[in-house]
Formats: sequence, structure tokens, C-alpha cells
Amino acid sequence: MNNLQQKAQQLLESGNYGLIVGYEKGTSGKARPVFIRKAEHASKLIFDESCDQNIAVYLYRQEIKHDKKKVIVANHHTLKSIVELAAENQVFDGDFMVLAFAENGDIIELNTFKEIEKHVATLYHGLTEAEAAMMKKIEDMSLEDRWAFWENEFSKCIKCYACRASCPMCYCPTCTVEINQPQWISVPSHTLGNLEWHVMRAMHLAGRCVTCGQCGKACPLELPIQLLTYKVALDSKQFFDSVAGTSICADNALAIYKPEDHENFIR
Amino acid sequence: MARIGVFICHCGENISATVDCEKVAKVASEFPGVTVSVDYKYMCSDPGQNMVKEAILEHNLTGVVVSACSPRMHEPTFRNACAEAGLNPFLCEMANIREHCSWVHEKSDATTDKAIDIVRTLVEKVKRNEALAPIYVPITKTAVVIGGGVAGIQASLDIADAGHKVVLVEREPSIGGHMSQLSETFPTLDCSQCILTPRMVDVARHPNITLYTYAEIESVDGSIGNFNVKIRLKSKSLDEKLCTGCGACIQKCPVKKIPSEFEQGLGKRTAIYVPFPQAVPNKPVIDRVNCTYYIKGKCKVCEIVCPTKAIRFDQEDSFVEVQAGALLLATGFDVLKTNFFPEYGYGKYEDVIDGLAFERLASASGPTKGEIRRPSDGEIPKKIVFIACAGSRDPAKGIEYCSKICCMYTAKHAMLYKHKVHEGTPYIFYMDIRATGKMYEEFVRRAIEEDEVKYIRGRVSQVYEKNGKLIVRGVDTLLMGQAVEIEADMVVLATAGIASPGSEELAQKLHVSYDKHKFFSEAHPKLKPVETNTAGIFLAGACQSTKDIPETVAAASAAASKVAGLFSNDLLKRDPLIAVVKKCAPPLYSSCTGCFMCIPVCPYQAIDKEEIKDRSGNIIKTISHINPGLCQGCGTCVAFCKSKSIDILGYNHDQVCAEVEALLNEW
Amino acid sequence: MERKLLTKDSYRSLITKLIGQNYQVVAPVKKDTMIDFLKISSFDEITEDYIVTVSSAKTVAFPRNEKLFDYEKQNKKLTQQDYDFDSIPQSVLIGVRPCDAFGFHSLSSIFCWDSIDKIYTTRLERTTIIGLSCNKADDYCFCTSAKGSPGSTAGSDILLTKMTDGNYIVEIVTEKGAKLVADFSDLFTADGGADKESLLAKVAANFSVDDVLAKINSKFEDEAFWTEQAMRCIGCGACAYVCPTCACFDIQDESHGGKGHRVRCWDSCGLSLFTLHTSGHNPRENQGQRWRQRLMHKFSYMPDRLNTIGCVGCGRCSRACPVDMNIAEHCMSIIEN
Amino acid sequence: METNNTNSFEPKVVAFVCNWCTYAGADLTGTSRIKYATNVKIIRFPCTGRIDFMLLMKAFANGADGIIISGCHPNDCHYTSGNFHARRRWMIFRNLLDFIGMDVNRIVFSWVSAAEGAKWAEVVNESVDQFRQLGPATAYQKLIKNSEFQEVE
Amino acid sequence: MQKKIGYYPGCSLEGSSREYSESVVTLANAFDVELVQVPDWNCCGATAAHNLNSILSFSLPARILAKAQEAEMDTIVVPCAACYNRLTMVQHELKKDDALRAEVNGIIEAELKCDIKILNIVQFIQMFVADFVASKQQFLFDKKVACYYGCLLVRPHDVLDFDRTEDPQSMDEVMKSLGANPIDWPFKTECCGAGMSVSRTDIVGRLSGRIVKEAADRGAEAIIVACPMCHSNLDMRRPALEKAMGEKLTIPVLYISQAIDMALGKSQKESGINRHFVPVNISLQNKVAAPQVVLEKTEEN
Repeated sequence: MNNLQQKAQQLLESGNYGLIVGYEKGTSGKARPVFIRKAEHASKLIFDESCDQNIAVYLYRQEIKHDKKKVIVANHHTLKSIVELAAENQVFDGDFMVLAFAENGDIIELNTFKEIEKHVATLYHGLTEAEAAMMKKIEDMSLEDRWAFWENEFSKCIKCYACRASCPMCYCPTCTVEINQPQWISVPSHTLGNLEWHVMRAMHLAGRCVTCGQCGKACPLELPIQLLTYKVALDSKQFFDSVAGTSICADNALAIYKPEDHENFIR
Repeated sequence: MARIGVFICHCGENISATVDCEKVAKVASEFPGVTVSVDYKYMCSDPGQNMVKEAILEHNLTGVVVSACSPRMHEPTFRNACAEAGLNPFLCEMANIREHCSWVHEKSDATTDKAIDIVRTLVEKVKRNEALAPIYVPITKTAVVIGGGVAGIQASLDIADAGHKVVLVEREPSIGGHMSQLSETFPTLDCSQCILTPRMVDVARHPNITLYTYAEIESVDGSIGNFNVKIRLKSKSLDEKLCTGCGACIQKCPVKKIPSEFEQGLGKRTAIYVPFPQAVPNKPVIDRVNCTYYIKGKCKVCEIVCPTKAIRFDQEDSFVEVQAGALLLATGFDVLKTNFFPEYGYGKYEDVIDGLAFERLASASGPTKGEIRRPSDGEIPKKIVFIACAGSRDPAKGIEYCSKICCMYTAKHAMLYKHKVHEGTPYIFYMDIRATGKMYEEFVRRAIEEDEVKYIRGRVSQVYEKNGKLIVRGVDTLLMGQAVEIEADMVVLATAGIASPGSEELAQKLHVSYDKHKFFSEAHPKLKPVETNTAGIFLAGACQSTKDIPETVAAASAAASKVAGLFSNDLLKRDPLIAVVKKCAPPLYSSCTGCFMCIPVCPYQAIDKEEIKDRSGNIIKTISHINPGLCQGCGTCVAFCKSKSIDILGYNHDQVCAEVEALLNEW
Repeated sequence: MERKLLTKDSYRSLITKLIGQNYQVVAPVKKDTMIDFLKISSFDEITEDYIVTVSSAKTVAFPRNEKLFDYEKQNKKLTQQDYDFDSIPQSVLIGVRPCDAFGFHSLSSIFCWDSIDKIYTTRLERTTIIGLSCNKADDYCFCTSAKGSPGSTAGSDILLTKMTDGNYIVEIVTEKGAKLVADFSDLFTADGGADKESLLAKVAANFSVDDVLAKINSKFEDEAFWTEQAMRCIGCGACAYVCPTCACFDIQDESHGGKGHRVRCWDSCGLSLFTLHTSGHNPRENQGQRWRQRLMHKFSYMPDRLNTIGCVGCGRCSRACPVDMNIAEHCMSIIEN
Repeated sequence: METNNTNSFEPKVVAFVCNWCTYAGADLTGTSRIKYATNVKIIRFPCTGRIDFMLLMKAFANGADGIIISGCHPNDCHYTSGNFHARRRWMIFRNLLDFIGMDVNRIVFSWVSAAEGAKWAEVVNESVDQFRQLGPATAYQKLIKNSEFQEVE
Repeated sequence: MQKKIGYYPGCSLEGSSREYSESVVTLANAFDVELVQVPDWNCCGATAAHNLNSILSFSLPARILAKAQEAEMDTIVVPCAACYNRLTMVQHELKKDDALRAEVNGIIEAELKCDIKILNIVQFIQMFVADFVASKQQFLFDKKVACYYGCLLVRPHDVLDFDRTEDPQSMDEVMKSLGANPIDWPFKTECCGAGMSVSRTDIVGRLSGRIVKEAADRGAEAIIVACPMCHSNLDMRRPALEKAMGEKLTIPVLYISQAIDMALGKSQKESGINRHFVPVNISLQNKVAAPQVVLEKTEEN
């Protein structure tokens, strides 16, 4: 992947950019985010299938939020997250430059959200086969089996909030789970509190989740909680034709309505 | 610690018949925070209310729960009682144990237990109530009336007479609207010019009314009491102060063949023109589309002949900003043109005209000086066929409503025609005659019996021209559906009344809702016919739906009284149960993330952005802000906000959560 | 240290007997890809196919939620139910890696610092820890750099080391261990004198924790260093919750109507709101300060005050971290510059 | 009032209603003296748009066996669009609960206008029957017990 | 290159209006379009069926569509306005009403997909002829003509969606492209009396008579039609018309396909003009000089 390293080196040496946020090889070769500030460190940069942490999480971090001379090495999910964050006024044009990768691996420089939005339109927006298979496996279960499955998963959760921390859309300074007046979600990690937490998290991602799957990846106990946000994302598409991360100016699916929204359960 | 007073009402025996009120009072006295819990036969009576007042004073209560009927019934009563005793009215809640409990269940422990649950819920809620004061919004006592027809004129005069400033904005060069185009008006046949022109002059002369003609609304923002209206004054190419209205330019203007809009194209006008003789203001306007100077760059005859040198060829559009407390829409209606009707020749036949054109023919100041003549060859028609319901009541043409006024003006047209052309025979094809106003039915009977107007009940299927004659082919349903064919000299279509062009764009500028026919929507069809859902914007006349002149004037005066009512006090008192974006100590300042996803949620566009700045003025963060003037307190944004940064007074998160807990647990 | 031999079959019967005598037997159990300590009801549930379990063994003594007491208010009368110590069962903890076992040492130094935590100590006393030496390791392990070793007996009551033939060398470390062996003496035979060293995993000692102790205090002021180190840390609580030596907890009251209870639950200095004051001020505003706190607590405050090192080199925090914040790597970078 | 034999099981039901339509409708049920089950207790909201999905979770967590949510018919909303927004939320929320295995028949959604007193009684009675058939929310009560650290066998 | 398209002549084009079929075939061949008859087609039931038995009036056209579907014809031309109307209406109704479709499928023992594109003669001309007529035209059709659409070709609009209902222009456009001068007259879609031709010839006399008289009075030299029923009433029944109108009416009646055939210089036999009752007393003299203006599609009203 040396043309990425060359590109990074060239950008840093040009003086126009002071920081490259990309991926490097971590312990036993696993990819992890890296913040390159010096040209000679550019050789650390890698980019392949395993680089899947969503770098968009760092865009609004205090330390680098106001650094206008930063470059983001973005995989497909990060691009979609950037578009969605732009739609939600968390990042603004000119905050950073994005390096994306075309089908054939060429590096594309994207400077404005308009360009990113156009590029994202060419990407695939559904779930991967494996993810769709997992969804189907659960949806085919009976109601009781689904409850048993999720009750068991929620019982394991230790409420470390890695799922929240790894999701770029979870940028609220005080998350609702931390409000104790009233106590919306119980703090101890018993099954009921975990269920309420994960349902709330999924609901708060309605029309916003770009299905990057990082919440599932980040969970130390590998709970399949990304399926909850996938369910809400798929429903937003099916009911309201709203796909997160495709437009920088679209309103959130639940913020608008159509008189002819179709449902069959209201008496 | 809360000191709550609980008062259980027997409501005679409406409640005590099925609910054990003593037990409820006893159990309620045990609730945490309750200091006094009594039951009484008639809480809403004076002694009942006095009980509450005394309890407030004696126990220095911090909250009151009156368990009786529905709050929709006596909440104001008890809140006023509490206010009189010095307790903030919003610290008084009602527990509905009558409509929602005693009246709908049999006498049983379950009913009493349910009443106890309801009381406990409201006690928990009232403990979390805050003392609130009504919101007072300062009002600019100026009204902007949009549309200078009879509705706008009447409304402006009423508001101005009530002592408030009015800015009347009219799109055409003169006020008067469609009424000024009419000849005589039903049912009294008095000449519309004679009854309207004095009012138009009153408007021009009224000290409280500022009149802008040939002007349109550019933009409106702000809210009730504080609208900021930007008005575009289209360039008249004339300095109005210098112009005396002598009319020299009009006589000398070489371009004389422009079809006059006022005359519905039947008469001609010059490039520099005044729509009609009694125009107010009686000063001309240059029609830049047809004026040779603007086409070829030469001519300037008007400039030469103008005694006061008032012509300004290079005058630009100018803008005026007006602060207003209320807006009044009086933009009127329009009539469908004949080219809408394929079966009547797509407007190809010159002698097939609409009702408004016939009015011009009949009008003394019209192109034919009041003589009914055919537009094609100027002959006096021997036979005229009037076709009622042309477009109206026809779902296939997308106009399913009845336009209300055509039956009457068609009868009038036929009557005028008979008065002017005694030997003429008017036919009217109709479906039903809707003459519902005062003296209306008598008017139509007179047309039928005295003026021998031939009414044929049936639809006209086709009108076509054959060697100078108009063959009208219809049916007479009262003669067993026999086909009828009339060789007429002229056909007048009573076409449907539709929304005036541009009403949709205006509605969008004012955020006023409108129906699928582009008529403005009233707040409530029966109870608020002259208001819109947007606070501070009122409706008058045909812009809401087609109306005759009496109804339009009545609606205009009604809307004007609403405006006057609004302006009657300096501050507008508003219920304080509105949403507010929560703020907190620095460095966070507010949990609001500035995502602004809530802005499209608000049906009243009450949510805007607020910049939090530090002392030296640079922006720390931009968060949502709710305009107290606009917010009506629906709470949709409160439940939508992910970080729970918006809360609504009276139904805040804490209260509602406490109610759910209190309802499902016992302590 | 007395050594014995425990054959495969007698190990099986030891566990089965313990279960039979209604000890609460907790062992590593494999559930799809996750291996974690769970109560077992039969020997076959135990797995040894792991380097280290996801969560540490501290859950036996310091569970993620511990109810402290119950209360109920019924029309103005309040009743309270205190902690029921009898409900803590006798338990046996099996398959504990030496680093985990050594972790209890750090935990105890905190929980028994100035006020003895009765719940923690009772739980630990009623637990017999049967350690299992490590025969394989991976890049995350660095016990040798943290004063531990794949075969260290510290913290275990008895330490088993699996031999190639499937039998176990047994080293009896504490009286509790000796008592256990005595209770089931028939299952233990004389030590076969096998060489334990050869059976152990090789863990390269890339650095020594003493160097970290020496250098870390001087790094405290170096704001940029910590900010740079913690740039990629996203501020979740995973590392603290899986760490065998992290002991921070948060007290919460939960109530429904008139009934409620007080619960002690895990907390983590990595979470942004850990140090938020009600005034809105947060002394540790950015992730760099929080990461510094994690390392300072383990490699400076605990050694100074409790002369125990707050890290046993199990590498769990690095494994569990979504962005691979490898603590060993960070220690080395503290030593180097 | 915890009666646990199923044949005389009485579900605990909470009703979230909007003030302008269903609350007034319930008032009309009262004035018309139409009887309905005592299980249902009403909480007043300014608009269905104000009803937060977290409140439904809170109701279940406090032992509710069934929930009724009712507000103005589409286009009737006093605030023009509160019910439309609510409808979108319910479409997503209901599917999510179903996905995690909760029986969505425990939540009845309805539009009841201020003039439909009879319909309100009918909605309540039919919902209470429906919840009675579903029986107590045992799955959720197990979670509640577990969250109070009482061993649940 | 040889274009193939399904062709449903219908009973009248095989019987009393054979000339219409001949002219359509001649026209198609002239523009190398091969008309493949729908195999084993049956009568469409016309007005008789839906007066007597509604399920029959659905099944007959349905069977034709099934046969066309079997022969994989995605487009069929139906010159007769009545058949065109019936086939289009039935396909529309079956597509909308699943229960009805199931019942009809049962009767005709076939699975109708209801997605066949059905063209009337004017649409056929617009699609296959109009763009090429300039190259093949021999003679200018420099005559004043009255285009008569009848009632089935343009109604009901929301189903057929062809041209304007009150004042159609599509045939006028075609004739204009041939150099003709179509007159503006009001009886374009007036009923000619249709099926009354046999039972109440007097009524047809009056209705059709008025149409022909109007055309003649306005100076038209020929009436252009696109439906065999209209043609036979205006042409074959001419004596009854003349009796009802009380005057001699000599204006000839041409199918639009015949008009184009004449412009292409086809013989009277090839275009079937020789079969007319009212002699076709007009002939095209002037050769085509400059290339004709290309005809655009008529916009819908």
C-alpha cells in the first residue's frame, strides 16, 4: 500500500497538512487507528480489509476538532459516517480533507462534503451477506426463541459502553443513560438495565446508523448488538426510504413525516 | 419538603356513588409529602374553594391536588382559587376521578383503588410542578393587510377605526379587487362602484392606513406580536408625490391596443394606464412589458407631456420593512378562464366569455359603456345562454366544491341582459339553484317570473361555432332528458371560483397551511373561521373559500375584531406550558449537541439557533433555542430529542416518569 | 513448597466431588467464541483451550453488581434488610492463570487498605483458588515483565501444571490449599519429580516494571506525551472491567415506588464522567489525563502507597480494547523517552 | 394487587393519551356513563408527539402487563403533526421490540377523537381482554426480579 | 430491417370491412413491418357481449390476450376501434381486480400477465410509419379533410390515455404531415349510431347524416376515419343518410391507412378503395417535391 504512504508523506512535507489519521499495524498485526504528525512516520500507514474501526469517531474530539489541517483515511463506513455527521452539523466543510479509495485502489482526495456525498452515492449501502444471514437467523426464530436469545445476550453485557464509544453517531456530551433525574436507564448491568440501554441506543440511531458494525466489533464480549441498530436502519429504509449517510442535508427519518406513511397496527 | 393538599370531591354523589371518598382521602393522607387530605361534597362550590384557600394559607401548602371532575372542566376554577390564596396556579393539579373513574366503573374496591392510584399519580406530579408565570409577549400594534379587495378594505377600515396602524398591501395598481369590476350587485342591484368607491377613498384618506399599491410581500418572519414584513414596491416608473393624476400622459400614450386586464381583455388600455376611472390611488403606472420605450428605447411621449415631470423611466423596485403585530390575508379569489373547458371550445370562440367579462360588458364604465354587445362583431345578442356550474362541482375536472356565488350572479346577469335588451331571451342551464342568502331566493324568483329568464335544468355537453352562431347542445332533465339545441349569439360560463394566483407562494412565505385547491386553511371550520393555525395571522374573505360580498365583509370585520382584540392589551398573555432547551453550568453550557435535527420537527417553526458566546464575543457553541412566542407546547421535540436537552413545562420528563411510577407501584 | 501429582482421572473426580459437596465451582467455560468464568455443574464443561479468559477471575470476589442492602417504605414506615453474608457460598475457582491469581493480591491491598471491605474479604476467604500454569502465551502476555511468570504460584491456593501425559503437577501453596489436598488426600499421589519449567510457556520479558515505576513519575507533567499516547483511546470502560486488579466502583440506589436497594457496580476511570463534579467542572477533561490516571494508579500510586503493582501483565486490557491500547507497549514507550 | 392465578388474573394497564382528543373522548365516555374495565389508568399528555418510547420501557419495567397509546386521528392533531411524528416512532419502536422477542400485542395503538366516547370504551375493554389472554408479563417480571437481585428459579 | 408486431384484425376486418385490412397490410408492408396474426384468435365480443353477459365480455378479449401472450407478442396492433377499446378495457380491469382475473384465468385456462401493449391504428402509424413517411411519399395529399375519430377511439380517457377526449388532434397531425388541410369541426367524436346500423337505420341516417353534412358544408373533400363501424355507417349507409338529410352527399370516406396508401401511390385495389360504396372521386395529382416536415408525437391534453 505504498502509494498511501507516499501520499501521506507528500502531504505532511507540503506543510498544508499537519496530521494524518489512518490505520497502522497493532499488536499481533491487527489494524488500529494511528495519528501521524511527522512525515517520517508515514511508513506506518496501512489500508486493507481489516482496517474497519470507524475513524469518524475522532472527528469531533477536543484535541483535534479545531485542527483544520488534518487528513482522514476513510473506509466506506467512515465516508458514510462523515456525510451523516455533516447532516447533523457536527462536522463542517473545511474541518478536514478525506482520502478515500476507488474500486481499483487509487487514492481519491475529497475536500468538500458535496464531493464525499457524490462518492458515497457510488458505494453499496446494504448489509454484507454474513450480516444479512445473522439478521435472517434471528428474524426466523419464534418470538420466545428471540426473547431467550436476547435475554441471554443482554445478561452478559457489563455496560462498559464500548458500543457507544466506538459509534461516531454517539457524540452527546451527556448521554441519556447518564441522566439520573429521572433515572431513565438503571445503572447496574443487570439484564433489565442492559435491555433498556440497548433498546434506547438502537432507537436513538433510527435513520442515523450507517451499519458499519463497529459497535458489535468493539464489544469485549462479542454481543451481536449491531443487529439491533441494523434492524432499525433497515426499517428506516423500508418505511421511510431514509438511508443514513447518503445526503448531507436530508432531515432525520423521525424528524419529518408523510401523511401517507403506511401502517397497519393502529386501530 | 413538599406540603401537598389533597381534596377529594364527592360531586354530590357522582363520585361517591361508586368511589369510597373517605377511604381515598384517608389513604392519600399517608402519601409522602401530603399534609392535608380531606373530602367534601362539592369542591367546586364556593365553600369548597374556600376550603382550598384556607388550607393553603393555614398549612402553607406548596401544591394542591383536587380529585374531582376532568381538568378540562374546572382546572381554571381551582387554579384561580389557588392564585387568590397566593399559591402559584400551576402548582394546582386535578385528578380526574369522575369521568375517568366513578362514572365508568361499578361500585367496587377496584374502583376505589383506581381512584387512589390516580390521586397518588397526581400527587407525585404536583410535587414536581414548578411555579410558572404566564408569558407576556410585547405586541406591535400595527396590522399588515394583504390584498386590497373589499375584504382588505373593510378590514383595514375597521382596524384603523379601532385606533391601530394598518399597512394595506395591494398587488394591482389600484385597490378595489374584483368588486370594482362588477356592474350591479345582487340581490339589491345597487351599482358596485357606487358602494365601493367611497370606501376606497376612505382607505386612501384614513390617517391610520398606509397604502402600498403595485406592491407584493417579499418575506415574513417573526411571530405573533412581532412580525417583520418586507414589502417589495414594484417600480411604477413614476414619482407619486409629483403626479397630480391629471391623465395627460394616458391620453397622449401612442400604445393604445393593450388588452386591459381590468376589462378582462374586452377593452383596451394604454402602456401608461390607470386600471379604471375610479382607481385609488388615481395615479398611472407604466406597463414595462408593452411600453415602446422599454422595448425599443425611444418614444417618451408621456415624459414630454407630463406637466409636473413625474415620469421616472429608470426607477427601480424599492423595499419597505414593516414591524407588525398581526397579519390579515385578504387576497380574494379568481375565476377560471374559458380555455379550461375543452367541450366549450378551449377558449377559441370569442363569444364564449366568463362571468367577469359579462360584468365588464354590463358595467357603465366598461368597454361597451354598459351595452351588452358580442366581443366578436359588437352586435347585440338576441339569445344568450348562461351555463352554471362551469367547472364547479365536477370531480373529473378536479374542482369538486361548489363556488357558492355563481347561481346568484348568473341570475343577475340574465336579469341585467333582459333590462338592457328587452327582446333578448336568456337561457340558463343549471343543476341546482343555490340562493341561500337574505332576499336571494326572492331575487331568483323575480328573474324567472318577471324577467322571463328561461331556466333549463341540465348540463351542456358541447358548444361549437357554426356560421356566426354558437350551437349549444344540452339536455333538459325536466323534459324526460330530451336533447336541447340552442343557436345562441353569446354564451356566458359561470366558471368556478378558484384561489387567486400566487396564493400558494404567499402561504409558504407566511407558513400558513392551505388546502389542495390553494385556498388558505382556517384554524377550525366552525369555531375559528377567520384565524389560521399560525398564531397572529388571520383570514378574511374569498381567500379562504369563495364568498359573496356580504359574507366577505362580515368575515373581514370579524378578522378585524380579532386583530383589534389582540391589540387591545399591550402584552399578549400566553400559557407558559411551552418547551425550553435546558442549559447548565460551563464548560458544557447545554447538553444540546447542536445537531438541529429537531428544527423540522416543530410544526410552528418555533425552534431556531442560539449562539452561546463568551465575554469577548467569540462563539463557544451553537445550540437550539425555542421561541416562546411561537411554541404552542405540543412536546413533539421533547420526545424527539435524543440527548433529552429539551423539556416542556407542565409535562417535563421528571413529572411524566413519576406519574408512570406512581401509577404502577404502591407506597 | 510441597509437590504432589494429580492424575487426569483423579482431577475429574476431585471436581465432581467438589460439585457433589455443593461447593460453588467456577471454571472457564467456552460459549461460541467467548471463554469466561461460569458456575459449572459437571467437569466436562471446563475448557483449557484458552490463554486467558475474557473477564478476569475477580468477579468471584468483586462481582460487577453487588447488592448492599434492601429497603421498603410502606405508608411512612421504613424497613431495611442488610447484606446477607450467609448467602456467600463456599466456592472453588478452577483454571485461574497465575497472573489472575496474583491479581487478587493487588485487589486485596485496596479492599483491605484502611477499612476492610467485609463483603470482598468474606467472598475471597470462602474461595479456594486452584491455579493452572500457562503452557502457551501470545503477544499480549507480559507477566514476566510484571514480576510474574507463567508458573508463578503467588495468589493460588494450589497450582496445577499440566504435563504432556495429561496429569498435573500439584504445588500446595497455602494452608487452604493444603486443607483441600488433605480433604481429598486419596486423589493426590506422590510427586513424580517432573521438570515443571519445561512445561511452561515462554513469555519474553520485553521490559521490567521496575523501570516503569522509576520513570513514570517524571512523565506526569508531560501533557503532550499522554495526549499523544491516548489519542486513539475512545473512552469506554472495557479495559477497567476486564482487568484483574481494577477495583473502582460506583454506588447506585435503585427504587420502584416505595421499594429499592443499594448496589455497588464497577466503574472505570476511562469513562468521561468518572470525575465530573456536580458543578460541571471535570478535573480530567480529556482522554490523555484519564489514560495517565490509569497508568499512574497502577504504576505509581499503588506501588507508593500499597507497595503492590497494579498490573499483573495478563494483557486482558489490550485484548479487550476496541482500538488496541496495548499497556505493555505504552510502558515501554514510558521507559524509552 | 398481585393475584397470580391466571384465571382471575387482572392485567395492570397504563394508557398514554393526548389531551385534545382521546382524553376528551374518555371524558365523553364518562359523561355518557359507558362502563369499561377498571384495569386501565390514564396519563395525560399534551400530544401523542410528546410520548417518549422510554416511558413505555419504564411502564413495563414497573410491572405493567399492557399499554394503550391513543391520540388524535391523522389530520385532526391540535398541533397539526404531533400524531404523524408519533406514528413514525411507533413503527420503528414496535418492530424493534418484536425483534428482541417482546410480544408487541402488549401495546395497543389507536386513534380516538374527542367525539368517540364509545370507541374509547371499546378500545379499553378489547385491550384488557387481549392482555388478559396474554396473561401476566412473566418474561419481563423475571427481568424485574433479577434486577432486584432476588434469585429467580 | 424487418420489424414484427402482433396483429388482431377482428371479425369486421375479415368480413364487411375487408378493405381496411387490405390497406393496413399494404401500409405495413410498405414500411417493412410484418403483421403476425394472433394465432387462433376469436371474436372480441364488441358491444353485444357486455350488453348480455359481463363475464363473457371479459373472457372473450382475455382469451385473445392469452393467445397473444402465448405467442410472446409484447405489442399488438388492433385497427378496429371497437376491438381496441374492448381489449384495452379488459386488460385494465383484469390487472386491477385479482379476483376477477383469477375467475377469467379459470375460464380461459391460461395465466394472464396483462402487460401486452395494445396499439390502435393511429398509435401504430405514429410508431412505425410517421417518421419514415417523408421518404416514401409519392403524392401530396393536398385536400381539405375532416378527421372523424368516433367515440371508442378516445374514450374513456383515464384507461385509454390516447389523445384529447373532446378535441382530438392525432389523426389531424398525421394528415397534415401528408400535406392535407384538416378542417376544424365540432363532430369529431360525435356518435355515428354504431350498432343501430342494422336495427334502426333511420337513427343512423340522422346521426351519421348530420356528421357527413357538417363535413361537406365545411368544404371537406374527404372524411378520414379509423374504425370499420364508422366507415360502414358513413359510407355503406349513405342512401339512408341522404334520405334523412334530404340532400345529395357525395363526400367519400377513407380509412387513414388508405389515405397514406394513396399518398404512397398505391393502387385502388391494393388499398381496397375499390370496395367503397361512395365512389372515391378524389385523386392525388401533385408529386411530392420537397421533403416533408417530420411529424412529432401529438402532446396529450
